[in-house]
Amino acid sequence: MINDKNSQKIVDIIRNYARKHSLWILAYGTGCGAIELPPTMTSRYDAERLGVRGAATPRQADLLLITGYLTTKSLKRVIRVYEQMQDPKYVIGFGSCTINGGMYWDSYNTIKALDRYLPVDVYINGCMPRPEAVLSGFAKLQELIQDGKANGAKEYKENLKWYRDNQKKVITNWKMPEYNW
Amino acid sequence: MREKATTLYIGPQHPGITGNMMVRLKVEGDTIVKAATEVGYLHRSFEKLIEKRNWLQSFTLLCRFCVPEPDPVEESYARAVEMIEGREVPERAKYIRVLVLELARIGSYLLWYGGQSGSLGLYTVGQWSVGDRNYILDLFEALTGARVYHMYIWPGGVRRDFPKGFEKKVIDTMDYLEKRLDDYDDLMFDNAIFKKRTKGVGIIDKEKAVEWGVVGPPLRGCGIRSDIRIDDPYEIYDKLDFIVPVEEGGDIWTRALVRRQEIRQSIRIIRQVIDNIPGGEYYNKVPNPQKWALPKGDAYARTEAVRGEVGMYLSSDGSINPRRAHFKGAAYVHAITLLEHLLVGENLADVAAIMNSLGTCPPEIER
Amino acid sequence: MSFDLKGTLKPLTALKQFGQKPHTLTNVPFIPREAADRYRGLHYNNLDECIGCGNCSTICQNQAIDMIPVDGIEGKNGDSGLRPRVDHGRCCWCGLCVDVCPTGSLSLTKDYVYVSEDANSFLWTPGVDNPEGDERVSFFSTKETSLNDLGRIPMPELEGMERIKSFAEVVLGYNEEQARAEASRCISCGLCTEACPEHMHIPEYINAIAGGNDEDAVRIIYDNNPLPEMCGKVCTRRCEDICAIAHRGDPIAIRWLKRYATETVENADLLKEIINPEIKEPNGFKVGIIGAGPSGLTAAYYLALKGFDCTIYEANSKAGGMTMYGIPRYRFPEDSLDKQIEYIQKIGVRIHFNTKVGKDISFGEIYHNYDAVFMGVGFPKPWTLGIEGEELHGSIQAVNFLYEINNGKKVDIGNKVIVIGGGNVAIDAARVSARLGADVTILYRRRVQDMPADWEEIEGAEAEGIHIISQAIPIQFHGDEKGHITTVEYLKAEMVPDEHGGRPKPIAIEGSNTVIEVTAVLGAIGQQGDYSFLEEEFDEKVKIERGRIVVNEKQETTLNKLFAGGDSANRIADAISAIADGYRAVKGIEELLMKGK
Amino acid sequence: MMMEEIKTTIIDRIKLHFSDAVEKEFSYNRLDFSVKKETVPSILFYLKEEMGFKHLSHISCVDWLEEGEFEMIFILWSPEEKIKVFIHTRVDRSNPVMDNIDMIWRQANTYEREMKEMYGIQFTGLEAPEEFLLEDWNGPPPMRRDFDTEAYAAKTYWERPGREDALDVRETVEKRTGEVLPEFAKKYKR
Amino acid sequence: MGEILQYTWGAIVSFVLAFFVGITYMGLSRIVTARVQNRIGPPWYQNFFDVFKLFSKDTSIHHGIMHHMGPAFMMVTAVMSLLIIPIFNGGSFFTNLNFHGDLIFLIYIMVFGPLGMALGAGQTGNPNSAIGVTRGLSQIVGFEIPWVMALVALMIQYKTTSIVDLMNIQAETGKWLMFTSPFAFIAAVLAMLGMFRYAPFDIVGAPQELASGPMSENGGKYLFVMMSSGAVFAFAKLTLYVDIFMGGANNLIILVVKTFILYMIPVLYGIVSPRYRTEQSVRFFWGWPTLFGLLAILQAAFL
Repeated sequence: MINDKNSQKIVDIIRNYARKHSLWILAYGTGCGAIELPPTMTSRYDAERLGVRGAATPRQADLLLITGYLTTKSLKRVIRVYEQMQDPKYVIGFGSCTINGGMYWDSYNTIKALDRYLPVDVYINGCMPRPEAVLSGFAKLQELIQDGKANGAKEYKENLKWYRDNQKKVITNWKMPEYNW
Repeated sequence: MREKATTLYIGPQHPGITGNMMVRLKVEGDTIVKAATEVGYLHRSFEKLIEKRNWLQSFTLLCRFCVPEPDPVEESYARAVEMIEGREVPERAKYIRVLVLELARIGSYLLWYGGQSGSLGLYTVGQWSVGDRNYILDLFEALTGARVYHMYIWPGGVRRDFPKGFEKKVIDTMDYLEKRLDDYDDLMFDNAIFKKRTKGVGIIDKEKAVEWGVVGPPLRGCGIRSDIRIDDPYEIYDKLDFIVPVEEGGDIWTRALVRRQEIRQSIRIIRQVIDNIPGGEYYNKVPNPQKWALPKGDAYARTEAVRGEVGMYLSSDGSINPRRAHFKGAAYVHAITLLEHLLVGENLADVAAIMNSLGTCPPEIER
Repeated sequence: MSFDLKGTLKPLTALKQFGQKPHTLTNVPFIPREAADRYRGLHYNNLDECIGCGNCSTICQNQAIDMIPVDGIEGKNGDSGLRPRVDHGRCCWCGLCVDVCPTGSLSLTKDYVYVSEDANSFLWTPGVDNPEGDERVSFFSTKETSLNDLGRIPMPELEGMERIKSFAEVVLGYNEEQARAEASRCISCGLCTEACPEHMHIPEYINAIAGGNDEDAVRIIYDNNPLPEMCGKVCTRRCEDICAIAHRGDPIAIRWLKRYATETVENADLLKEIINPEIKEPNGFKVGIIGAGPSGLTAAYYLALKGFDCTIYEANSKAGGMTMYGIPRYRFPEDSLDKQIEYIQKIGVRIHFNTKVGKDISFGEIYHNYDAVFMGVGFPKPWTLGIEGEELHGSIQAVNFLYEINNGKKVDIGNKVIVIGGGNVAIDAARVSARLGADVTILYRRRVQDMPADWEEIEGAEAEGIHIISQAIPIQFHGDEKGHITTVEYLKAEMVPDEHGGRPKPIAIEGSNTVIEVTAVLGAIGQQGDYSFLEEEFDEKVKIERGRIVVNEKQETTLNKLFAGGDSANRIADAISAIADGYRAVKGIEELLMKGK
Repeated sequence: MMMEEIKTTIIDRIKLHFSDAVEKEFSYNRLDFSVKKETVPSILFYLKEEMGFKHLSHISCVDWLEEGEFEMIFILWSPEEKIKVFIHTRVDRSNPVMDNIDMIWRQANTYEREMKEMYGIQFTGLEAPEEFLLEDWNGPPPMRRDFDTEAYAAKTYWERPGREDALDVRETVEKRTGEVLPEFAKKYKR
Repeated sequence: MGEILQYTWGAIVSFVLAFFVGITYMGLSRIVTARVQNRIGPPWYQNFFDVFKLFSKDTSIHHGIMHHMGPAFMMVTAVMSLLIIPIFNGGSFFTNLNFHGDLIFLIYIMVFGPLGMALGAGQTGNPNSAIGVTRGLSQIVGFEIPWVMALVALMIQYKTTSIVDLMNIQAETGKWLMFTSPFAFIAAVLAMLGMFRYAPFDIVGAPQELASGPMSENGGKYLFVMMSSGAVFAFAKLTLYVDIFMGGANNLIILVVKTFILYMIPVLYGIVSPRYRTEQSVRFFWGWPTLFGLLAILQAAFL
């Protein structure tokens, strides 16, 4: 007998397996981290081995890379981009800046903790993380996806109000369409 | 019949640009009628932060100014500090600095190979050159302890001496690169389509070039021999034997040709440095960083980077913090007034290629 | 319609790469790739070497480093007990923290991969959370690469052979530029304040000097030390022993900087103007102080500031105690303390010179006349060697010798002098003898490095041509028929490790007897107290143990309202701890007398 | 021509045309002039058109808060003579108005936009979009020295907690030894 | 009745075959590209992951009915092309729906997909899509000329408009048309470079200026449909080329070998080429390929 629960489980496993092996990234290359992405994607490190490849538009992407600090101006665009992405979607935060401000902890124009504004699935340590670390980050994310633990997008949907409040606190002029799923 | 103009946004995040920057384009069909650069996505106010940090702490922020090639910024800062303070730099340190700067130049050009060819859809060169750039980065890792943010050239000299066997590693890498450069040439510079795409595109007027503030390879691509390494020599460049390549034409193609020759000149310089490097001290130690104050004064140091002039204006009020550190990168001029001017009348498909050939580096503009 | 054949075909040669070995590193990310030997990866801290100075935390422009207490590490002298914790959400791996670490305990390792879904897990303490990082250390600082200023600004001094011609002060003092430069070496960790018995505000006054605010420096110094000129010249400077910079280089010249600060003030009036102390209204209590040594003067000064009426009884004609009479003039010129004594008198302290308690005035009188009595009488009596021939003419006690010389009297020592002992008194005696024209040799039981004297003093002595014979135990003095000493006989000794873990002991080697000819011998193996002035009624009540008056933490003796300090009450027996005693006694006295108010 | 001669010539010519120019010589190829702010456009124009200083290297601004002035620095480079000239001028901080020079060098426009935004200096006749690097900024011009970026960041952006247990080394030792630091000495703590 | 069942089965099997072969080819092309680029590249089955992932993605954004229809049109085009192209020589199972005059029908139907795409993209309101579509259509205009000329040459030469006839001719004479009509073959292959949209003819979705062009607004399931139809369409086109120029195939292995070799032409050329601008690519197609097309027609008409 196949019951719904079990079949759902099996479907999830298969789906997660495919998702894990096919991560299309949309890199928001905020200066620093963007510099280690070309090496990651090219011959020496070749992220394509892991099924990671670039996507040109948010609609097609699964994985948003925030490669460093975000200015408030960028944050506004990033939120927009993130909300344009289709579920399931993941966010990786690169380097110190996304964790607690990094070098720009006292800058008037950059946010400090990314997870106040967007749900982050994996953080990679470094300033900037070198390609090996970036690949480890991808591997970690794949692990989480397989285990069904990379649920940032769900969290975002559930706590949208909290996120929105935080976002509006730093983005003074909020002129964006609301989340429209 | 005039077609209706569409507004198109290139950026802020776009596969065609390194870093975040937006160009607002008005296009009619595929032809651009108006271009406006919008920056500010990467503004983290380094200069404000430096005012809060002391002279040594500031040094760590510098490499973040322009990520693809951070060393000229460190160099400019170090030299500006030395000018204000009158601090001597040991001879060996000067050689090491030149080595680092030239390695950085090569690394940055390899990245540019990827960018320039990638912006025209030829991804294979990028895969090779960016992959080979890792060998340069390996050298940096061995010398400075980091791949990208070296934080190596600092006031008074350099941070550490050569590790064991480093000279040989450098020479080996240079040998390898010279072989590889021929491969790039076959694929890129001999490529009929590449020529078609680049010749006659994004032409800078030779007469106006200096006034417009064009510097570096774009200026040399206009047929003007101008290089800070020669004109306003620093470190030991006046003792080295190298050629500043110049090409007439002012389009993407000539700019690419200049860069292609420069990378070989850099290899030549590196070989000379390795052959002639003297022994001795590598660092003229600064006092306790907590209390290191500079005398009152100001200085402007410029360094030739791959994008052109990289300058640092430093003003000291005699305290332990810089009064003002104002960084000038070539992209500040290239990517705003010059780009807006050049793009008009060009084909939409060439935007990324033009930006790349000008050495656009948004973090450098916004700081 | 042209056709570029070469341009079409040449690129196709790129396809030959198809057959080549890919450049891809296939192990990554499954097996981490080894980083370069100098890689700046995650932090590691050697917790045993770390002294918790917090210099890493100060240099960090990202404020990524916090100093936190760590289990199992207790603070002690020279170690704050705190250890750096790094916020890896701030760190930029510049490695400045490594380069400024004075001990070299902090380093960066080859590890660089740390990936987590938990943003809070990036806050951890190097060395505690990654004890295995030890083997992966890659970026570290050495003496050569250290960013600390390891070399001290040399103190201008008289030339070695120039010195012995006179009693002129050897140390010339820093000029302004030198002082600023020397003060700039300080990393302001403040660990030294713990080593200082008086807990002076060392980093603050050094910072004031570095910043060019000498007056503030003086004010900070006077906050708890009224005799900085004394300390600035002859302090034993325990602070410099544990100076963070001393782990790799020369300690900050804390003593010389203090000296510099006090020398900037020309006279007592200016001193008063600069310090501008807040003197409380007289509160009616009278305090008697015996001995105008460091402890007595300190107690008097701070008591006077608090409104007490203080009177000092001093046996000699000048204040300063042992520093004035036991330390030779080339180290401590006669007028050194004038300014300070004058200043102390200016704020209302009365000093009765040439008034020896027990002779000119009885202890009982003082004790009964005053509401509280502080006693800083010092150790005036020398220990004797207890060997044969010590009574011979020409065998002199170094303390007495120095006292006589400092009083301007002549002592006949001939031209061949032996000094026995390794402390500061011994060296002083030797150097004074050298100035009197003698050929001087020091005999010391242990090795040179075991000498308790300041290394600077030892070096100074050697520069002045004084010989040191170490591991030599004198056993007998021989004299001629006139009862004048002629030779000293000693045994060579070997150092035997102490089984209890103490310092090695010298054991005489049988039969290694050596004899040297001498014209005088100066014994300098220590002093003891002289409490003969205490009348019988007090003698019993004041508890004395092993030659020292027993006091509690407020310097209170077993006799009511009697306080004691200085050499006669503490084991360290130097000027600064005497000052500390005096300072503590002030609190004790204030507490005792002001209890009801 | 030797560098010294070139410098002398430049100084002579400039002093002839601009009486308010005060020169200051530096070693090698640097030469400074201080002028009144009204003279700036004309001296720049003269240098560019008459003396071959074709290349505008840099424009910078320094806030001398204590003196109540902004200092503006124009750095020019002569490709022929290989010499750089610094033009210094002072602008009143309370009424910062400068002449626009973007008709001399087009790229000066960018510098002026930035200075307008970062220091609040008004350039008469500057045509440029309102915003340059900042978006929706409603604080004071951020590069002015009286703007405290750290306080602003602490107020505006959330910081990850968990670091409140940090101790100060000096205070820890102070506490352990019982040392009492007088109030006036506290400003000398590191 | 049996015939219909057979057709149905044939259609389903050929679709599945086309899907698998097409997707595998895409994966293989990625490996080949990677190897030339000194990389290892993804596994050959990588594109199956991609397709499946796209299928399992949520698709919550749409821009109206035409936006839905765009990918559908593409799929319809691909399937229809596939169904009228005989896959193997002789066999009736895979002959599917081919009929006399199918070559002419193919010329039409193959343009249908991009047109549908254009309509769909037009509705998204994304300027990138709009410009991409314009470029795509211009480019089609470019390569259709030599392509049609090549086919016309064949039709004239062999006096038939049926693929099966052409295959039969080759089977009978034992000579492949690529040798008997070399100009037509060259023209057709050059046109194929444009059809496959590999470099130098990938201006349509040039990420440097247009994100992914017409597909910019399509993610998730839309993209799944587009990718699948692309794979099927690619297989169909390759089979067509094999059928009319390379003597068709008698079994799967020969088919795979022949199509793969043919497929490698645009892939390999793409690896070493930057992209042409729109007008440059049109000019390219109207240059040498058209000349070859003309030569083919002349050859057919006068030889």
